[in-house]
Amino acid sequence: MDIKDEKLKLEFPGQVHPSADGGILVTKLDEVINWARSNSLWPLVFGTSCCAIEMMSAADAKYDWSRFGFEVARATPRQADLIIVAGTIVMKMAPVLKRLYDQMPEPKYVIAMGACTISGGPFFYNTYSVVKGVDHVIPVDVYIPGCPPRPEALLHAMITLQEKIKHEPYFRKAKEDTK
Amino acid sequence: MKLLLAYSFANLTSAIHSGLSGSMGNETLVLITEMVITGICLLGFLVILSFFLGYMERKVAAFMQIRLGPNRVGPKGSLQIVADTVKLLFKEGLTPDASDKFLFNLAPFIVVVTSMLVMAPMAFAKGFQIWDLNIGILYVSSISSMGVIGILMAGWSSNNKYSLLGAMRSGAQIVSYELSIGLSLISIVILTGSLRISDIVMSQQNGWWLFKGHIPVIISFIIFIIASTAEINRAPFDLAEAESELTAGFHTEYSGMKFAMFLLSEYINLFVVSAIAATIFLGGWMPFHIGSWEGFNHIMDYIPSSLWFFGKTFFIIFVIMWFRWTFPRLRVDQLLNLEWKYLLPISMVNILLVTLIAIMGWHF
Amino acid sequence: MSALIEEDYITEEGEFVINIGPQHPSTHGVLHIKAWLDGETIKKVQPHLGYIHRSIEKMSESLSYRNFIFVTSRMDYISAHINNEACALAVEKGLQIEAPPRAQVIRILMAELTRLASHQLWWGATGLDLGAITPFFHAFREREAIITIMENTCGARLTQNYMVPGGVMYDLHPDFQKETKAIVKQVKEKLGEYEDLLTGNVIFEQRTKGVGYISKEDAISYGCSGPTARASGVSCDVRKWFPYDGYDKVVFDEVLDTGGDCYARYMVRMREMVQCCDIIDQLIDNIPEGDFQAKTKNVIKLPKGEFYQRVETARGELGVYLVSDGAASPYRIKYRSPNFSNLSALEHMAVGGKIGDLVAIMATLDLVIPDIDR
Amino acid sequence: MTNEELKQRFTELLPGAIYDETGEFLNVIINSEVLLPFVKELRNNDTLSFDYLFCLTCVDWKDHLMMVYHLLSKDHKHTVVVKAKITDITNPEIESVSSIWKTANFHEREVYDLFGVKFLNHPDLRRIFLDEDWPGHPLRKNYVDENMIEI
Repeated sequence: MDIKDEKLKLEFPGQVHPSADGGILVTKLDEVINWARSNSLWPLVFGTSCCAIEMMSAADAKYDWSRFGFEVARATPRQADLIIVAGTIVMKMAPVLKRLYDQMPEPKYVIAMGACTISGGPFFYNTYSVVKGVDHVIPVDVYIPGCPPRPEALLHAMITLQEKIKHEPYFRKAKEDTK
Repeated sequence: MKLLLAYSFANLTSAIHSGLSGSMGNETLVLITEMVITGICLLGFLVILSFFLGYMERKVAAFMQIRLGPNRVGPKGSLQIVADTVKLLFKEGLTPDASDKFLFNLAPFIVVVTSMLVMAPMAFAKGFQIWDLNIGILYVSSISSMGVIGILMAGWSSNNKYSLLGAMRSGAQIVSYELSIGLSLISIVILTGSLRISDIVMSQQNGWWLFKGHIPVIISFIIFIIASTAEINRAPFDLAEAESELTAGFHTEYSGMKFAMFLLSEYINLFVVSAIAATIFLGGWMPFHIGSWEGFNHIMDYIPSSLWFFGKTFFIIFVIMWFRWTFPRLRVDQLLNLEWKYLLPISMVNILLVTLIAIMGWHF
Repeated sequence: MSALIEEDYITEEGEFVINIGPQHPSTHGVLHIKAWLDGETIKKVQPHLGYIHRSIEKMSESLSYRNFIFVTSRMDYISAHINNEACALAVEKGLQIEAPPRAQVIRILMAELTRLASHQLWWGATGLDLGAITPFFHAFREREAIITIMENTCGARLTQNYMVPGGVMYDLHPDFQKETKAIVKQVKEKLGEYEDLLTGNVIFEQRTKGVGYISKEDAISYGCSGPTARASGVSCDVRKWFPYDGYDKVVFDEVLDTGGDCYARYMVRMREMVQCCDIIDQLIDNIPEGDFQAKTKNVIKLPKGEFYQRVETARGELGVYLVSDGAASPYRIKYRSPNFSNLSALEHMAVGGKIGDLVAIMATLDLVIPDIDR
Repeated sequence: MTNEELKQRFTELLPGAIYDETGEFLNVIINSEVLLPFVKELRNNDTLSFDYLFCLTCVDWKDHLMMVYHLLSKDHKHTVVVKAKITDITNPEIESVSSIWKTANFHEREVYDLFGVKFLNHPDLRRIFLDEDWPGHPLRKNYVDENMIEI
């Protein structure tokens, strides 16, 4: 959890940090919201192929992603925060994936799990129906390489996503947008 | 020490009442103030309760499923539900474009409000009751069946076929199981001769009805547990939100806080039915007494009444959770078969037996 | 939610169409099933495929005979070993070589472990589909142990890529025998627990008995294979009918049932797990010494001709139809996948039932969608 | 029945059939026009009774398309491969066998999708994997797709 501080340490001593717009209250609220959001990532039940089995493995007793509070897998996109694209996306599936992503309420996150979702993976050459990377369809937050990635890799990706969320501005962003 | 144990909540409430009367004077004003205080306390209690139940559910699930359950957020994962709730609060609450927007937004409130209303006649401890009305049981069973209106509204207004199917299932389910619940409650009403919750609790001074009432009461207790599990839409009767069939059933289109309300009402309902079962069949806050064993009864009285109440309630909650994590789900026609072909005839015959026991005075 | 198709939402008075899938928990992937309902009763079912059609057959036409095998791991990924084995055997048939005895035994062992793991996954998923969540976790306990054994030897958890033309890629891990014995013992013990948790449950029996019936004649006509067909009394175990890799030297029973319903399919798979354990028990102490791989040329070229190889995967008969024109890559490959044919019987089974029945049928068919779409 | 006996029976049924025994199975190569009555006889004749169609596919040989039917008899345990040659590659057509074996329904849709072979009297001939508006039929050797990255 100390990455924030680590980053500050790396910067040169004379660095002038711009104060967070809104001051202490808003910053603290941001922290609370981000804490809640990062610790309550409910994934959408969405698996297209092999990686879905590793996703199921991540839920099982050995890897047990419920430790982090991820086990509330929702079957409806309306209640999910996170879409783990586990498996190849083909041309026929791409509109469906886009639709699912659109149906999710903000804030929403995407993890591209496996080589297929990064670039088409093993199905890159000589295929006529595979989407070469899921980021052609929806924006991706975290990529996990592997064919399929191990459950530990998925857990790592989700923890990485938690880190990412912890640095997100919520109130501050709204201010920046109006500027 | 003895003073502390014998302390009754009645003292506290009367102290507040006299304090308020002293400062305000106007009876109506005092009543309103007291109501507001009670409401706020109840809301706080319900929120904490649903946090706890959510946490308990996930931990019980983990226990059944040989895993650990939440353990990263807060000590032993206890803040997991808080994080979930805060997240849901700040999540976008979508209203689908093609939905009936008024009903869609109203439905979760109806569901929550009805389940909160049932808390009114609950006797949490000796002398600790919000409203000891004389038709307590009737009130509980009539109010609790109103929640289905909210569910039907949610399902219909979502303009989603899964929601509609879920709501229809829920409607059929609650309307049928309401009968069994009513009949099993009536069996105790017959024995007690009163609908007032406090009378029912007091009638179990020399032993809980479950033990006093012979086999018929045990049968109605089992029927009550089955039927109330169905009434609150929990597995194995969770057809209204059957995840593997209807994705999320009637709340498929709900997101953010509106969805959290459904979750909240689910947990409140779970608590309510368990509390009723504990009150009616297991003596509510009444300690475990055996007939005329004065010494034993006296020792039991040392355990605070609220502990008795919550202990019993949470035991029943645990049993209902146990159901959820072990049984497969019924099919919709089997669900109705179970009610109309088995539970209802059994409870009707049971009523006769209970009446016989009551008339002949065979109970202890 | 579903990809909605513009045509016929409501076709008749009182009838309505729901789209189950492509994203739906009970379709085990991205199958899209369009169901015409009357209330809750299913009047017509139409599967829509292709949401994971990855053009594996086209791809294989440009891959070498060594490489195309590994793409099949992604087809029926739950029995990846057996898929690879089918392709390796097809190439061996073309080369007219046979794997050395050690390799054959290793292949059988791996295939049976895969079948065991696959059936465990299916058992968990069946529970999940029928609303019981706990079986999933109990099944995965044993499955993870098996996967770990495979990982030790093959280096991968799911898509092992262990079979090569002429044998297997590496020799076994030194601990393989010890670990396998332990897991077989564990599975045999836990099978009783599985039975307690799901099989004997009243609700489970009600949900599955008499649901999704298919007769023997229909099962043959629909081209069903594997446990789905055997539950209807069709003898179709490729290991018995057309033994490969020395299955004729192993003693085991072909599990048959005559129920033809979901419960029969369930029981066939449960009893097959016991058979898997028996086969492993027979072989684990008798792995012959010797080479684990026959010598093959670096660039394999098959003679002109057609080779058909079928194997018994956990879901049924997988056929590899390999057409060679003498070049270094196949001219045409057709995978006759078991799920594809089994799925075609879905409509026959589901019509007249409820939505819950449809879910139960799909669960006991044990569909793997990428295997259907290829 | 052995392959020799099968050959004899087939010659009685269809004098013009060509046989190929180089592979694992007995291959019967026939013209696409005579397919339906021939396979109907294979299915319904009690001594043949090929009731299990375990593979149905097509091979594009550039100048002609070859429909391949792998048939097995569950009772007699004999196997035969029936191949029907379609010479018209621009507009290939063949009779559907889905009335004989129900599994052919899906398999023929797959062939229609990937090879463009039109099956006459098929109950539900739609593309099975690809979208209805997909250009071309991918498993044909003359299929070109600009988006496809080849090595």
